[in-house]
Amino acid sequence: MTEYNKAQQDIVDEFSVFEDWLDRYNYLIELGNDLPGIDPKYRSNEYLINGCQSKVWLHADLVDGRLIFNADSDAIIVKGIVALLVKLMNERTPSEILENELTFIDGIGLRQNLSPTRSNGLLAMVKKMRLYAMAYQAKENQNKES
Amino acid sequence: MTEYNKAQQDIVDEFSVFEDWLDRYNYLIELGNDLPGIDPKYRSNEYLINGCQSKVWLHADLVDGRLIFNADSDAIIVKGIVALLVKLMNERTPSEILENELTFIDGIGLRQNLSPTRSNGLLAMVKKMRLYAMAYQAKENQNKES
Amino acid sequence: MGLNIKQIRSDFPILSQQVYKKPLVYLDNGATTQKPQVVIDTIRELQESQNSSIHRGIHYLSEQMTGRYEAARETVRAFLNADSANEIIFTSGATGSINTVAFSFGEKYVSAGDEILISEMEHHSNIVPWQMLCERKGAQLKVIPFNENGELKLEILDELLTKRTKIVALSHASNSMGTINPVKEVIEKAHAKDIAVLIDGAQMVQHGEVDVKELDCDFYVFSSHKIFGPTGSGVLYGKESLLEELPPYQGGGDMVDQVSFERTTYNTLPFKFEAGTSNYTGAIGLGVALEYLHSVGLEKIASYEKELSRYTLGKLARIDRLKIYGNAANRISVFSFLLQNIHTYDAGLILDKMGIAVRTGTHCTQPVMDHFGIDGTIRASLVFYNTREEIDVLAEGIRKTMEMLS
Amino acid sequence: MGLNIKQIRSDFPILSQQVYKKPLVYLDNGATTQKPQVVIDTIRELQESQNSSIHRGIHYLSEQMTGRYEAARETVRAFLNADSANEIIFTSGATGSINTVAFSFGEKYVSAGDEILISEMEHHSNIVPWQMLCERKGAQLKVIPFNENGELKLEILDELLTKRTKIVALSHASNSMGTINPVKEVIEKAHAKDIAVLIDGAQMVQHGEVDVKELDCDFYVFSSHKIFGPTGSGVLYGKESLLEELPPYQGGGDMVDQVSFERTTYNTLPFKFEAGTSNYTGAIGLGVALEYLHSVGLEKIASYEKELSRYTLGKLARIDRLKIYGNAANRISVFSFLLQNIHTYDAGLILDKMGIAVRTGTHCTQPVMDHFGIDGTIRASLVFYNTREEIDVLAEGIRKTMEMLS
Ligand SMILES: Cc1ncc(COP(=O)(O)O)c(C=O)c1O
Ligand SMILES: Cc1ncc(COP(=O)(O)O)c(C=O)c1O
Repeated sequence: MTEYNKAQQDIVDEFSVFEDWLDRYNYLIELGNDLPGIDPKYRSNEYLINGCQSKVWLHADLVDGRLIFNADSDAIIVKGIVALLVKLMNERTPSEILENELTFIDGIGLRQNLSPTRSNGLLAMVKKMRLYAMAYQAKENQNKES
Repeated sequence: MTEYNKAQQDIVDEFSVFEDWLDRYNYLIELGNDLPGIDPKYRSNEYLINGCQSKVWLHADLVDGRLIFNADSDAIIVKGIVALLVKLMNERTPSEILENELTFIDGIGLRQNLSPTRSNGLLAMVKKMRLYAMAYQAKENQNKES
Repeated sequence: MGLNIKQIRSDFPILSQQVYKKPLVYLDNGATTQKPQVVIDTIRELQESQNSSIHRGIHYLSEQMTGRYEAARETVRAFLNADSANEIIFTSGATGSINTVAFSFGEKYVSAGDEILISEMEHHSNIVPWQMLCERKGAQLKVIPFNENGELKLEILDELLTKRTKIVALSHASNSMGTINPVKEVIEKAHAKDIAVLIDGAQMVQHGEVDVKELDCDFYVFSSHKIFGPTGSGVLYGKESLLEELPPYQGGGDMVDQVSFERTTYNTLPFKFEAGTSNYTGAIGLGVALEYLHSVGLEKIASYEKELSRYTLGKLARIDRLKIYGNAANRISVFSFLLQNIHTYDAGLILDKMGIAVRTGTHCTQPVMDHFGIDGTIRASLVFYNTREEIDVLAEGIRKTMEMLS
Repeated sequence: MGLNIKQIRSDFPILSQQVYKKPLVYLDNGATTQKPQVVIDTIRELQESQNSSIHRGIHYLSEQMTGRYEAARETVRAFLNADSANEIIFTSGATGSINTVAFSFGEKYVSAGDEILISEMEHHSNIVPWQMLCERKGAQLKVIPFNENGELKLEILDELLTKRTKIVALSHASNSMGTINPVKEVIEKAHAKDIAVLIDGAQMVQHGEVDVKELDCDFYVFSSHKIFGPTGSGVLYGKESLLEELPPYQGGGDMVDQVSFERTTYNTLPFKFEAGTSNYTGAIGLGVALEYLHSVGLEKIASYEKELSRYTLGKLARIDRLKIYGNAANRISVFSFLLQNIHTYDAGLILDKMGIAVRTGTHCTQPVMDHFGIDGTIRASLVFYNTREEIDVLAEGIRKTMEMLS
């Protein structure tokens, strides 16, 4: 098991203690509250992923070959899920993100929240995170070549 | 019971001997074959009642205060029903036709054939027969007044 | 209260359903209503023993199905108190009905510079077809605004009804604020200036009696699925003389008389507007739903819902930091609200997990949200099978939600 | 023959029905097909325990229903072998699908003087929408004729595809003559001149495999009720790049992104073309019908029907004074015929009383009747649940009918 997948398993394990849906949500709300909001300069239309029912903002930098994500949402439960995604993917190399599949969302029963019809911006955010990884990887490869 | 309704009852009684649908149709086919075709001069678009699935032609004269119907159809079973209608209404006064309800069609189980969606021209023909009666009645009343 | 609610609830099998092991509290009737067993059984029975295409067939099944389809049309006619069954067109839904009128009426009567008048509280289905028409014809869309209670500002109606106004399209009741609009007054004023009126009854017919003759509207539309009938079916009522004059909307089987490549003539009403194989199962199911409603009693339903609305408003008013959007004096049992500093999406997710089905978002009335400067609301929409007990569950659920989220 | 017909027939409850105390022989499948129990049960189950409006709801029922609706879309995508689910639009039926394209494609690409090419054997649903478009835009309708066997005269196709031709709309199979058209060849020729092609598959999809990618058609349409699914539902397949460019057809809920009175933007595919509350029960039922077909096996169905067609043609050929209209080499199991000197309506009435459901009349293809100079035909249209025994009953019924009527 890759370290990445180990991290996913940890999240699933953490969640498994909650039998009740409302407890899981309470935990997500906590995570959401703990996630520092996005730097105000990124809380703008440029970084907005419009989900119709809730909004998500996302920005990523590459520092020393690792991605640093900065993300936020206007809905707190969505922000909790955002926090989980950031927790998993932050400070990873682009190839780690691209080579591993995202499984923990399924594992903690939140898959519906990533369905294309949910309009909460999460699915688009996950796609965007991978796009950032791809873009930075391409850039790195280019730099190596030149 | 009016004489008109007695005549309707007779038709119903005549039919009641046939237990099988095909026998009833055989009888209608006979009636259709026996009905002389319409005078060719009336077998024209002017007297046509277009029923989409079958055609009916109808013309009526008033002779000595009684209606003389001349009718035809290109489908033989329809022509059989036409024959029954003519048999019932022929040589009646306009008021006889207008004051009595048409019940025998129901009585012999042919009501479907007079449904508005049947497109066989029969319903329109019945309406037209009554219209002829109304028109001639109006004419007679006018003549009386003047 | 005149209704035997226990009996009624047992007529709707889904209402005894559990979600997440909690009893389902279904308060999303504005989106779609549940079906009584008699409707479900009819649809099954039609398919198991009678299914056949209608109108052109002369065989037994087709005959039977045609009879039932046309009987459903007669049921709808009586339900709306229309003059003639020729005035009842079966469509795919309220949206289909409005698009039919926007196209056919538009083709015949609307040209560049003309005006179409709608209201600020219309559902997107009663906005976008008119916008598309305006764009095609170079006409202009005008809007009757509403006040802070969600009531139309009728004092400026006379001003808005100009010489160029061709048609007014107005909801009988608002799906996001619950307002019942004074449509009769609008129709009178429009008719005084020879302007046609379409009433969108999608949120009204399920709550009480509607009489198109008394209203004197030119068109009236509603959806089957919002009045306890099957999906994919709806009604367009139109005055016969007006429908006669309009060109057809869709072309296809059944709506024609004679077809040749040179010249095609159209069928008589109502068939002229029913192109292709009609959703006959849907229409017959709708007829059964309307009969069911009659058996319960439309007046009884209206008065029960009035009482339930009063109770709901009382309950909601007692919740701190809850704000209701839409406070019209005359209303249906549809309630939009916001919880202070709480995102509607969060509230919807949590209420859902308590078994409470409400809708969150714009409810396809974005201009209403823009009016209030909000992104959306939480909406609880009730019909006659809902109960005070369910409102208690909702109120308690809202309290818990607020606790969790603050 | 590879199919367990007894098992299959028991899957369709209506087939064991009696009419006039005679076993039902249902040979009117061209008009509409019967539904397998699994489709009927799914619709009942959806309404009894899961009914909820789709897409915008976040509560449990809505979530579940949305999932099933989108899964049905995926099933249709796979059935047609389309590239993406974005290319699958749920409509009200084949007629609704064709009207959508005639309007949207017409608005975008057709102007005065342009030409639309159809064929002489089209169903009214694939004639009238194009006539209405031509009238609106001042375009011209051109027609590919057919020969005495009911096969397209493709030798003049090149001539008919001119610089002004914008779209070809052609049936995959004829509903009145049974001809399977060489659509691939037509598509290739049209594409060579940059002309779009719509294929009306209403009579093809229920008889064998269809692959829109292999055909390379731009649009493909069919009706749910003709392929063992519920009424009021249908499919429009369109190439994604083309659908992207077309303006929407109907306006309403779900097909918009942002709505304001000044400016409305539209939703992405496929939703842009699904205005209002979709017939989700219909679409899900259609998905189940397609899965049922797959479980039977489309290839098996095609070869069984081929064999049954051969048998039927043999039987009919042995009846004196019976003339078949439509003798294409490549055909579906649909047979139109006339009995010498016998009116189709009479024949239909009598066959009906023997329990045999056939259709009589023009079958919504008046130009085909005009071609042959006849008023209509008797049509027996078979699918895979029909049997040789039923054909024997038909042949015997025809003999009796002729006896009675001569
Ligand atoms: C070839 C063909 N095209 C189109 C249609 C129209 O289908 P629907 O009436 O289901 O819209 C039919 C069915 O009658 C047909 O046979
Ligand atoms: C007021 C109003 N009008 C029109 C509609 C559209 O109805 P449908 O989506 O059933 O076509 C709705 C339902 O969403 C509505 O609430």
